[in-house]
Amino acid sequence: MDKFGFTISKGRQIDYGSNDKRIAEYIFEKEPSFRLCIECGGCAATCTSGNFTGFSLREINILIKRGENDKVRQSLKKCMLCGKCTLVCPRGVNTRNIVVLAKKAFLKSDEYAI
Amino acid sequence: MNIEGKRHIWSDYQKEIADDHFFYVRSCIRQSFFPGSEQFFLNLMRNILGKDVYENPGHTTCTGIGYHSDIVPSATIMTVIARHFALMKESGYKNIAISCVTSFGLYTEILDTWKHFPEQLEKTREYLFKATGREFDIPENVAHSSDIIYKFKDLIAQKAKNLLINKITGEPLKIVEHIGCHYAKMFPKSGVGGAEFPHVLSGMIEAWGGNVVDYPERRHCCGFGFRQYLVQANRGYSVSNTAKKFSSMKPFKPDMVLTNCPGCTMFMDKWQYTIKEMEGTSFGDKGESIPVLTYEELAGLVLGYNPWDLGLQYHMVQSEPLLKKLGIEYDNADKFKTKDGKQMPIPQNLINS
Amino acid sequence: MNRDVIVIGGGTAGMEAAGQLAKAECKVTLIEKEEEAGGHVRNWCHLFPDRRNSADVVKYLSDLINQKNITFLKGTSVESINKSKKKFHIKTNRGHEMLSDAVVIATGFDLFKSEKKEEYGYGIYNNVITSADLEAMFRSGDLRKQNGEIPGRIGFVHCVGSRDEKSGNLYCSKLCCVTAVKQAIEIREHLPESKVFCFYMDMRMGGAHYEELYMQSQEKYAVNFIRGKVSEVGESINNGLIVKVEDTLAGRPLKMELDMLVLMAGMEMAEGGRKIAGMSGLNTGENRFFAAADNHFGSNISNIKGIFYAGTCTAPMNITETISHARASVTEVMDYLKESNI
Amino acid sequence: MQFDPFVIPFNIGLYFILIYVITRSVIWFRDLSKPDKLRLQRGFFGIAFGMSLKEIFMESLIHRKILKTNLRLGYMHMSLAFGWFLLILFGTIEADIFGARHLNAPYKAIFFRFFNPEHGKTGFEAAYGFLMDLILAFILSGLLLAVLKRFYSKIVGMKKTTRLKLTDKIALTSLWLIFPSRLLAESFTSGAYGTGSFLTGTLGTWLATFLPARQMAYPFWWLYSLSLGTFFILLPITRYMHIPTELFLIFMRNSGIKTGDKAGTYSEVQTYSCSSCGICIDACQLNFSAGITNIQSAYLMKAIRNNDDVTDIAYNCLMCGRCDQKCPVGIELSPIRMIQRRGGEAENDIRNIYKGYFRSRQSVNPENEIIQANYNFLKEEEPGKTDIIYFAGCMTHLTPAIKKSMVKILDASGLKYNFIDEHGGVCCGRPLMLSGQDKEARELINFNSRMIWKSGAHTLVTSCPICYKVFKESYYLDVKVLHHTQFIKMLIDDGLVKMNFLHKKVVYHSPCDLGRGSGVYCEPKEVISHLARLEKSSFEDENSLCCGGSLANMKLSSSIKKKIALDAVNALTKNNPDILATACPLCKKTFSSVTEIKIADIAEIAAEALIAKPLKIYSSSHLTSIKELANI
Repeated sequence: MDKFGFTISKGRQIDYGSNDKRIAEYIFEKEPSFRLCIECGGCAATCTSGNFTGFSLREINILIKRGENDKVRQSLKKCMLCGKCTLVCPRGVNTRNIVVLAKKAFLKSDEYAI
Repeated sequence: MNIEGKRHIWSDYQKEIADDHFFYVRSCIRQSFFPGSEQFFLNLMRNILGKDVYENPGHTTCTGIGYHSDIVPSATIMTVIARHFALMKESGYKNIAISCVTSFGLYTEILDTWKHFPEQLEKTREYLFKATGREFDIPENVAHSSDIIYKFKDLIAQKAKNLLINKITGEPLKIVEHIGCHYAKMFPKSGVGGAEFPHVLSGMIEAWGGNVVDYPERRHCCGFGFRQYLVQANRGYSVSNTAKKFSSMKPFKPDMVLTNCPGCTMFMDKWQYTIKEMEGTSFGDKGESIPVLTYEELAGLVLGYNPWDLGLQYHMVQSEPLLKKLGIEYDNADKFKTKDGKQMPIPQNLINS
Repeated sequence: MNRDVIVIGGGTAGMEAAGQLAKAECKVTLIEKEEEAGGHVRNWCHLFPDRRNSADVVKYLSDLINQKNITFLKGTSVESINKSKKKFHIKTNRGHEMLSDAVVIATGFDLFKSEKKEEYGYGIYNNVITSADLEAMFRSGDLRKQNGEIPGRIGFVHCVGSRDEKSGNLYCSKLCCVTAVKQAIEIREHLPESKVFCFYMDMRMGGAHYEELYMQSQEKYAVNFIRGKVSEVGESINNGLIVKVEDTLAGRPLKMELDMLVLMAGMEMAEGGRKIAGMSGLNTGENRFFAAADNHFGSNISNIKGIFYAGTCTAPMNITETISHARASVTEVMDYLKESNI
Repeated sequence: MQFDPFVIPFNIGLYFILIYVITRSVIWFRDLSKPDKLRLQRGFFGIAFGMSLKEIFMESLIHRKILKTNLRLGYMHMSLAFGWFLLILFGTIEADIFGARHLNAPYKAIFFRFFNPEHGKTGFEAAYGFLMDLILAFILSGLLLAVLKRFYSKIVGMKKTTRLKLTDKIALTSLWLIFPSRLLAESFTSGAYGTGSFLTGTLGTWLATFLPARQMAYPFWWLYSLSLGTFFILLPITRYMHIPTELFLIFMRNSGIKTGDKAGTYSEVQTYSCSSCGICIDACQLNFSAGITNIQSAYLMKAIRNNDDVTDIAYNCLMCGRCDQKCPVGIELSPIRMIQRRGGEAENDIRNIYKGYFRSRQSVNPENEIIQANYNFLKEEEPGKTDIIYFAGCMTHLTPAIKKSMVKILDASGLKYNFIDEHGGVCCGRPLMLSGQDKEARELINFNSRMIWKSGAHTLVTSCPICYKVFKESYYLDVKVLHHTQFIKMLIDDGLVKMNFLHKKVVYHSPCDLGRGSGVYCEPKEVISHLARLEKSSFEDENSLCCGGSLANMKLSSSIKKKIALDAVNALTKNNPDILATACPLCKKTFSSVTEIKIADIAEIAAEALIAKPLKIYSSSHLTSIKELANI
C-alpha cells in the first residue's frame, strides 16, 4: 500500500445489521430500565469521571445499543460507580447496574458464554 | 421496486432538450482520457442522426476543476463561461451541448445565480466586455450530451446491432448507472428524471435492452470529490468512497457501469485498479473488475462500432468480458494500433484483459 | 330563529361544528366532498394516546349530525363564495345555490404526499408505506410485506413533510411523533417477534399522556429510538430496505436493513381549503393554512366577517383539539349572528 | 448384652455424625489463617472458653436472643434445643444410674425404656420417670409450635417463614417424627408393662385398653431409631447443620475471629450456623416495603450452602445492616454478602463434591484485564497545605444545600480548611467496594489518600456517611476522620461556633452507613438537641430504617426504591415533625423525592442556627479538641 501514499479507510458508518448486539440484549434482559434512556445526558453531565475525561454514560448507552462495543469496553473502565448518574436520571434508569452488567457481559462474551 | 412510482417521478422531471443545432463544448478529462467518446458523439450526431453540431476552436476549459479546488474565483469562472456563450452567439447557436458534468453543473449553477442575482450577470457582461470586447446571450437550451443521447435513445435502439443482452445466457445485462453528482443533485429540475431516480442513463439502458441495477449506495459519489483527490493527503478518502460504492454493488454482480460524468468514469475505472493493487479486491463476477463505460461508448457498441474505434482500450479496466457477453467480435491485434495501422506501445497492468 | 349557517367540510371539525350549531337552533348545511362524512378519522384504526377505536369517534360525530336542523350534502364541493350585505352566496359543483348568514370553514388537512420525498422511495420501493397505509393494514388485521412475508424489522421515519424546508413545510405537524409511537406499539403487539425502530429528529410528546405512551413503548414494547433524519433509502440485494441515517447521539452515520419502512406523513393545508382560499379572498399564512385573525383569542376568526374557521384548516391539531376548536367556532358564529342582528 | 437390631439405624446415624463433625472441624481448623488459628488456640485455653460455654448455653440452648425478639418463636427454639439437650443429659444419667452397668453405649440411654421396660415402678424411679416425661412434654409443646409455624407462620409471631428444599423436608419430617415416635414407643412399652409417668404412663395405659401394646411398641421403637438415624445422616446437608456448627461459631467468635473480606472457615461456619429462623426476613425492608421475599440473608446463607448462583441475591440488598443487628446467632451477614459480591459469578469454582457433605471454598473471581477498571486518567493536583480537609463527596454535590451549609459553618469556625473536592472530586471508592470491585476501589483510595496526605491536614471532615465509612475502614490515613455531625459537635463543644435554638420539632433518621455501619449514633442527635427539639421515632439507632436509596443495591428499580423511601418517611414522621433530619446526602435526596415534609441535613439545620460572627482566623492555640487531634 505504501506505494500509493494513502490507504482505504474503514469508514465511520455504524453497520447496525452486522454489529454484535448481544451485550445490549444481555443488559436489556437483566436491567429493563436500560431501554428507558432518552439520551438526555444528565448522567454524563454529573459524572465524576466525566469531570476528567470524555467518559459519557450516555454515549456508552447508545453505543452498546448500536453494537459498537469496542469503544465501550475501554470507556467502561473509567466508571467509579459512584452513583450520581442514578440520582439525576429523569427516567429512573438503573445506571450503575448497566455499567456492572456491561462489564459482566463483556467478560461473558469473551468466554463465548452469551 | 415499483417502476410505476419511478415513471411518476420521471414525469415530474422532464426537461426540454433541443432537437438540432448544438454548440458543443468539450470536457477536459474526456478529451484527454477517453477521446473516443467525444469523437463518437460527434460522429453519431452528425453522421448517424444527421444533426448540426458545431465546435468552436476558440473554446477553452470552463476552469471547473480549478473552481472546485478553490483556485478560480467565481467572478472569473462566470466570465470564462460568459465567453463560451459569446462564442456561441458569435457562431449563431442558441442550444448548448455540454460534454462534461462538472461544466454542466457550473453552467446551470451560474445561469441560476444570474437569474437570482441579475447584478452578477451585469458585472459579468462588463468583465467580459472589458477583457475581450465580446457580448453574449443566455442560451435558449442547456443540455448535457447524455441528455441528447437520452433524447435519441429510441432512434439508436431502432438502429441497434447489439442489444444489451448477454448472448451466453440470453438474459438482459445487469448495468449499474452512475450519474455525476453535479448533473442533477444541485438542481434536480436540470436533469432528466431528477436527482433521486435520474432517468438519463437508466432510460438508455432500458431502451437498449439492459437491466438497471439499483443497489444501496447508488447515490453515493464516485469518490473523485475534486480537492479530495487533488490533494494527495486526501486521496485515501477519495478511494475509500469508491471502495464503499463498489462493495455495495458487488453482490448484484453487475456486468458494467455506465456513467455520464468524466470524473466518475475516470475514478470508477482507475480506482478499481488501485483498490486491487492495495487490497487485492475486485468487484465484478469471478474475480474480474467491472468495466466502466461512457454512454457514447455504450451507444457505439449498441450500434455495432468497433470497440477499439470507440476507445475502450484506453480504460484501466478492459471491456473484454463485456464484449464477450455482448457477442461483439474484436481483434486483440488491432487493440493498440494507430489509425494508419502502426503498433503503439501497449500499456502495462491493464485489468480484465 | 331562522339563521342559516353553512359548514364546509364534513370531517371531525365540520361535523362537530354543524352539530353544535344545530343544537343552537341554526339551520345548518354541511357540505362534504366525499361520499361519506367523517374525514380522516374514518381511515384510522385506533387513536392515541389510549388507543380507543376510531369508530367510537366516528359514531359520536355521526350521531351528532343526525339532527333535523342539519342538511348534509355529500359528494359536494364549493365552487364559489360571495358576500353581499351580510349574506353569503355559495354555489356548488352540483348546482346548489345557497344563501347563508355565516360560514364555517372546516376543510381540514391533507396528508403530505410522501412520494414527494423521493429519497425515501415511496411508491418505488415495495414496503415503503405511509402511516395511513399502516393504519389500513391494522384495520384489515393483516400486517405483511408486499410479497406476503411477515416483516421482521420495521422502521418509522418521523417528520416526513414536516419541519422540512425541502418539502416546503417548516412547521411541526405535531401528531406524527405520538402516532409513530402508537403504531410502533401496535406493531409490536401484532408481531411480537418484530423489532421496531423510530428515526426521529425530536420526540415531541407534548400532549396529555403522550410522554407516558412513549415511555411505555420503550419499557414494555422495546421500541428502539434513533435520533436522526433518514437521508435516503435504497434496496439491498434481498430487496430489503437499506436506510441511511446519522445516529446523531452516537455522532456517527448508521445504516441498517429493514423489511418495512413507515413514513410518518405530516399534515398540509387541504387542497379543498386552498381552493376556497383562492376564490374567497381568505388569508392564508406562510404555512399555507388559513390565517386566523389572532393567534391567542381569535383562532376561529377569519379576515372576512361572517366566515369562521374550525379545526385543522388553521393548523395541525389532534382530535381533542379539533373538537374543542370546532365548538369554539360555534361560539364565534353565535356572537357574530347576535351582534350583526341577523 | 442388651441389644436389638432396631438400634442399628440410630447407631449408624450417631457414629456417622460424630465422625463427620470431627472430620469437618479438622478441615475447618486446617483452613483457618495462621493468626486465626492462634486466636482460636488462645481462645480455647483462655477466658473465651468460659464465655463460649455460657453463650452456648444461653444462645444455642435457651435461645435468649430469639426469646427477646419473639417470645413464641424463642420458646419453640428453646423447647426443641434445650429440651432435647435435657432429654439426652437426663437420659444418660438415668441409664447410668438405673442401667445394668455404668458408662453405657449411647443407644442404651436413648432407648432406655425399651431395654428396661419394668423400670420406673419404685418411688425414686417413678419420680425420675416423671422428670423424663416432663422434658418430653416440653419438647413436644415446642414441636407442636414448629409444626404450626410451618403451616401458619403467624402462630409464632412471624410474618414469613423460610422455604425448604427436598432434603430439608425429609430431615424436617424425620425431626418431627423423633419425639412423637419416642412418645408412642415409650407409651406402648409403658402400657404393656404398667410403667411410665404422667405422659407415657397415662397414654400407654389408655392405648393398652384397645390396642395390643406389647406388639405395637416394637415398630415405634424402630421408627424412633430410624428417624434419629435419618436425621443425623441428613444433618450435614440440611439447615440443621446449624446445631453443631453454632458451637464452633461461638468459640471462634469469642476467640476474636472476624469475617474479613475473603471466604474462609469463619464465613463458612457462619453460613452453616444459620438456622433459617427467618428473623432477618422480618427485619428486611425489601420484604415489608417492597414485597421482595427471596433475597434476605437466610436465603443467601441457604443459597451459599446449596451452591446456587447467589449473584442476584447478593446484589439485591440495601446493605442497611438491619439483619446483622437482629440475627440471633450473631452471623456477620453483610460481610458475608460482600464476600459473595467480590466473588462475582464464581459459582463454577464452587465444586459440590460428595453430594454436599463437603464443599470446596468459594474462590474469588480472577481479575480480568479486559474489563479491569483503569483510572490512569485522574490527574493529581497539588492541594494547598491545610489543617482540615473538607471532602463533600459525590452525592453531596447533588445536594448543594449541604455543602454550602458546611462551607458556612467552616468559615464561621475560623479554622484553616481546604474544600478539597469543591470543583468535583474523585469518588471515595465505597460504591465500587459495594459492587465487589475492591481492587478498583483501592486505586481511588490510593489517589485520594495521596491528595489528603499531601495537604498535611490532621482532620478530614466528610458530609457523606458512605465516604465516612470507607475513610474510616479502608483508608490508611494518619488523619482523624470525622463525619460533619461529629465535627459540628466538636465545634459547638469547643465554642468555635455559636448556635441559636430553633423552635422546631425534629426527628432524626440515622443513615445506615453512619449509624449501624460506623456506630455513630450519639453526635448527630446531640447536635440536633443543641439546635432544636429532638423527637423520638420508633426507629432509633440500631433499629433505624434505610432510606431505600442505598448505593449498595444494584437491582432495585427506582419505583421500588421510592416505595421503601415512602414507607420509611411515613414511619419516621408519624408525629408530624417540622423537619426530618438526616446526616446523609443520599438519604436526603431519596426522602425528598417522596415527601412534602422538609428533609434537612443536620449541617443545614446547624447552618441555619449559626450565629454569624465576623470572620476572623483563630490562632491554633485556641483550639482544644481539634488541636488535640493534631497531636495524635
